[in-house]
Amino acid sequence: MKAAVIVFPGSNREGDVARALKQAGADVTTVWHADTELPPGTDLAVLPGGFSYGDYLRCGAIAGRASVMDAVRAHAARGGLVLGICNGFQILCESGLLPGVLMRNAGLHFICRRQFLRVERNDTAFTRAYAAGQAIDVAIAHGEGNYVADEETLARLEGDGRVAFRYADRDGAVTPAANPNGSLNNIAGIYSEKLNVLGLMPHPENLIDDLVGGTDGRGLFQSLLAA
Amino acid sequence: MTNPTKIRARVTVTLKNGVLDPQGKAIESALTSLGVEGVEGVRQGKLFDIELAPAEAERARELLTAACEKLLANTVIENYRIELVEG
Amino acid sequence: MTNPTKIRARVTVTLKNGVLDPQGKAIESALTSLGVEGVEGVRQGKLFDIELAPAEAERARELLTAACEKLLANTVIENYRIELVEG
Amino acid sequence: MTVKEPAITPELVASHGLTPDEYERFKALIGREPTFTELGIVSAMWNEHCSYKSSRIHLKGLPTKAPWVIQGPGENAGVIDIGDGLACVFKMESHNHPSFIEPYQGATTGVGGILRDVFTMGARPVAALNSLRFGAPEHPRTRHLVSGVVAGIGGYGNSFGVPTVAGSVGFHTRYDGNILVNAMAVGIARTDGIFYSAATGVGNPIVYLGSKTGRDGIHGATMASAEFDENSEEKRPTVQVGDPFAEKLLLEACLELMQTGSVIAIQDMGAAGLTCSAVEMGAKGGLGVELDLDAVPCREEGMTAYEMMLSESQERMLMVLDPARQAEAEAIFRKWGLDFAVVGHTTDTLRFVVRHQGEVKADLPIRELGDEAPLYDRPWNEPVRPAVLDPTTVAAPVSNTEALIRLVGSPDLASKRWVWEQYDHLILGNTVQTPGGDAAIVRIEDGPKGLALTTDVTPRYCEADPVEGGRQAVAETWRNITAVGGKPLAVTDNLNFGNPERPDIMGQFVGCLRGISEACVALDFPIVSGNVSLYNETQGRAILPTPTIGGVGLVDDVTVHATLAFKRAGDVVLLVGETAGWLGQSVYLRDVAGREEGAPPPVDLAAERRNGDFVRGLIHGGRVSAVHDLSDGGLLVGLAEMALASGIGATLDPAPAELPSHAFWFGEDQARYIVTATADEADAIVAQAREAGVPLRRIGATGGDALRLGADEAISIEDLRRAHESWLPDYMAAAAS
Ligand SMILES: Nc1ncnc2c1ncn2[C@@H]1O[C@H](COP(=O)(O)OP(=O)(O)O)[C@@H](O)[C@H]1O
Ligand SMILES: [Mg+2]
Repeated sequence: MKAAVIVFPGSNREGDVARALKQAGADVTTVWHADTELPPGTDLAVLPGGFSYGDYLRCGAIAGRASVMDAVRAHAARGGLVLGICNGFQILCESGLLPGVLMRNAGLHFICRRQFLRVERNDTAFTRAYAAGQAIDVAIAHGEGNYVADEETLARLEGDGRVAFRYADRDGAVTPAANPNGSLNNIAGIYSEKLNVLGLMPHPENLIDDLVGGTDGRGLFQSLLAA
Repeated sequence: MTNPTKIRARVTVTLKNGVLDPQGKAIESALTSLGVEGVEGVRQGKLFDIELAPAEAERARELLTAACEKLLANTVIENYRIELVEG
Repeated sequence: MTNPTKIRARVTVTLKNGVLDPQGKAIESALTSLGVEGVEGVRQGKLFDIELAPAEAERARELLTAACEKLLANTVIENYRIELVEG
Repeated sequence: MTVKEPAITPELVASHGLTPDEYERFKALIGREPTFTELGIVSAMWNEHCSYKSSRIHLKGLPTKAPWVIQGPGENAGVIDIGDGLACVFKMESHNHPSFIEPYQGATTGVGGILRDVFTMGARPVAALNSLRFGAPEHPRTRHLVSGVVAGIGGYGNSFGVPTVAGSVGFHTRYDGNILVNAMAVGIARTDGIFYSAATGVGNPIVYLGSKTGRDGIHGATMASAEFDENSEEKRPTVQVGDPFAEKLLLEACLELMQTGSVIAIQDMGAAGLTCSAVEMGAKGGLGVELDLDAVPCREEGMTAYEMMLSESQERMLMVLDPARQAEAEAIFRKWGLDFAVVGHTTDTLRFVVRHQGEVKADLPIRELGDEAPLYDRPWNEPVRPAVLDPTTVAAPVSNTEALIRLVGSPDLASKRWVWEQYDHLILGNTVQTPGGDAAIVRIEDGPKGLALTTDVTPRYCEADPVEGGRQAVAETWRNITAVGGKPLAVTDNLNFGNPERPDIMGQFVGCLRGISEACVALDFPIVSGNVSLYNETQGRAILPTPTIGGVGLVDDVTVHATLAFKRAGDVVLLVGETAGWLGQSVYLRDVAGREEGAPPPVDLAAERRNGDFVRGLIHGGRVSAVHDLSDGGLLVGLAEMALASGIGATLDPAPAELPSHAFWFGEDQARYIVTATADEADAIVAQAREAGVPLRRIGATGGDALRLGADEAISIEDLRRAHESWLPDYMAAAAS
């Protein structure tokens, strides 16, 4: 698996995700935002977490229009895999690769804490190492992760099974109390129509090590490697 | 149907002169690299569209000034302006 | 001394009707708990004060429209308005 | 367009914070009347913040050396050797006054400044810490200040991409008008890749890097050393705005540039910006510096030489570059979208010459600006040591369980989760111990080594007895590192005090320093960097003396460390250290009995070392399941924290008959730890402690969902949790008025 991690000015979790990908066995290269092409043979394009362009204007807005995003769009259109984590999810929404927007957390504060997610389905390239309905313990660290979409979009996402992860409690129950940021339907991550693009707010890449919190995040990267 | 005496106001909050605006700076260079020509400066501000219960204009202004001073503007680095819009 | 033909514009970006505004809601309840009476709704928006190199008004409008469409507004959820201010 | 410069009058001199004597001294030094720009330069160089004129003679005696110290105080940050060719670079700095005026921006620029100090030396920042003191919770500005400062620290660190892993937060009415915001940054460099600020070579280009210069914070450094008065809010326009995005780019660009071998010297522009950085680079290298301000990238039009020399715009650096590599260096900065301008060169004249628009705006002897700065041996009073409070004279107003619930829900001891959840403490994926423990542990890249990090100080002890308080601050730092299994290596300090021109305040300063020195010597814990913040005083009322200590320890193998959570039911609870029931200056006395009096607990440094080494040995041997050091609130608060962290309770033996039970449970005797172990292991540990002369006793066993004190008092973990976790969020959510 060849993974290209795209670095924008202000990205800051590119090292974290590269480490998780390498741990799972991927061959990782980094790509600068001003580049216009992905390295030949790229299977997976990764938009890492961070504060691209300072998150000024709107989170992910400026990065969503960087020249490298044309290459990412083309890669996705060919059916290539794209993973956007946190700021990467915001960039995917801003660039039109995923629907909806990520607004300010309902509590208005940045939140960094451990968070359980329910894995909605395990028949995608990103989740086959998990069980459907499994609760996984990962981390969140964001100020603007409140997923909002219009009713029609939301109905389509739900109807097509495009919700990837929901905020849940440790038993996998999706409750208002388990929703850290006000996201509609507790949505923590969604897929594109063809299920080859995933955007999610939480950070599975920070839970890949028993010494540093746990290993529930590994499944996502192992799934990709098996893809 | 809107209540004719309900008050609508727009509060604009802008950075004082000389205060660094990192957002504006980033937006300016993004616009340039997106090919929008001739942009020589961008300063970003906030606006708040506020609905108030019916009140005299003067009282409404008082309330809005309090809102700005207490919360909406950081008067250390920002100026604010209140405009009452027709109800 | 400002250049008389330099263009100054103000772009306002507001949320479309019906789009949830968590920040506006939070501000609304904060104002109420700060004792500002009668606040019945707050929607937050952005504004950009932009300086452009000298150009015809029409050309300036074109450039600013491009700026809004390409970057300043997320037209899925936001409306924008361009006002040219006297140079 | 030239701006007419004001004539130099006694009023103008005074408004620059120079006394008439200081001004005369300066005139004598240069042999003429200064220009306006020169007056600005000297006011920046000679103010308290840059010159340390009141503190320098006392700082000289601090212990700063050890075989593992690579660089002590005097550079942008301290550097210690941590083996494997790696060095740890760290420092703490205050941004107290700016944060009081504009809490969000004051805190962000504080964090930005300290991160810059660390990466200027060639280190990549791996952790940030902070120590915060606010006024009484009921003071009308406190909530606003807490909210802004916490958001600002998070806003900067989160975006910059460094985990904020530990800190402390306290409240006291003596900080009502002067809050404390102390920020610490920790980085890792290769020992052969450390960069210093001394310029070398004549004729080398001096390069300006980073963001543009605006009129930010002009006179900021002067403000930082000025006592507040009622008009201080009018000083607002000097507020600087932080741009963490620019700083992240500056970090990446600097580290990339340093790799190329083209950097001869580098210095960040902090307080008094271009002035301090240029003078220091020249003076340290024994060279002159000539600046051409026409080349300085400016954000605003018409900036004067005076303004450029004093601007405190953030995210800027000054560098002496190998002229042969200039193009290569510039390309790196352009790639990161940053300004890069040659603004001067080094000379062999030992003069500091500033040109602007064809005029010489300043021409000063460079060494004397620093070396001949005023130095004061200010008069000081020996603090009066309060009498020791006999614990048997303190009546218990409420039951011990009631006292416990009050204490765990009191402003100082309540959980600070609301604070650290706003900080990204997980980024970089190396945070082995998150906030909430005794010290944070950050793994060094892929391990096995890690750093143990903490900040500590107990201001009420320092107020009651500065020497003892100074010792205690260092001892607690050392103990916190020890409690997670780290070997304490070195400290940074941030000495926050009131007006040094008052002999009582100077007495606090001198006393605290004496205590700090003694403890650092006894514990082999040298001071490698630090900062002094004086004049924290409003209308004659000073803050509590607050010498914050930031400690760094080494964990050889992060798989071998300890946490404070009880691990399982049925473990034996052991108390290490002597318990005399010391209630003087305890939080029990203050927050339960409503009295602030007595001598603080004495710190026996030999006992600290012996008990700490013993506990660390147990951790390294894998023999204990949980470890926690005891400090504020004493034994019972410590046990409650262990129960809260785990959800497992404990049944405790009754307090020994020779002490009032509340003195036993809440006394704040030093050099103590709680450890837990299996029953078999506990027997062995008891025997071993006896042999080693370490006081140690069994006090109970873990289990259940409550803390039980003897047969008749119990309190559920649920009740404790509610009190502990709710105070701060409830306080912050309550309506301000
Ligand atoms: N401002 C802060 N930032 C990050 N962590 C904090 C902050 N304040 C407190 N903490 C964390 O909360 C825990 C308890 O703090 P404190 O009561 O000061 O500990 P101790 O008394 O052991 O020094 C520590 O892990 C500390 O790092
Ligand atoms: Mg502790």
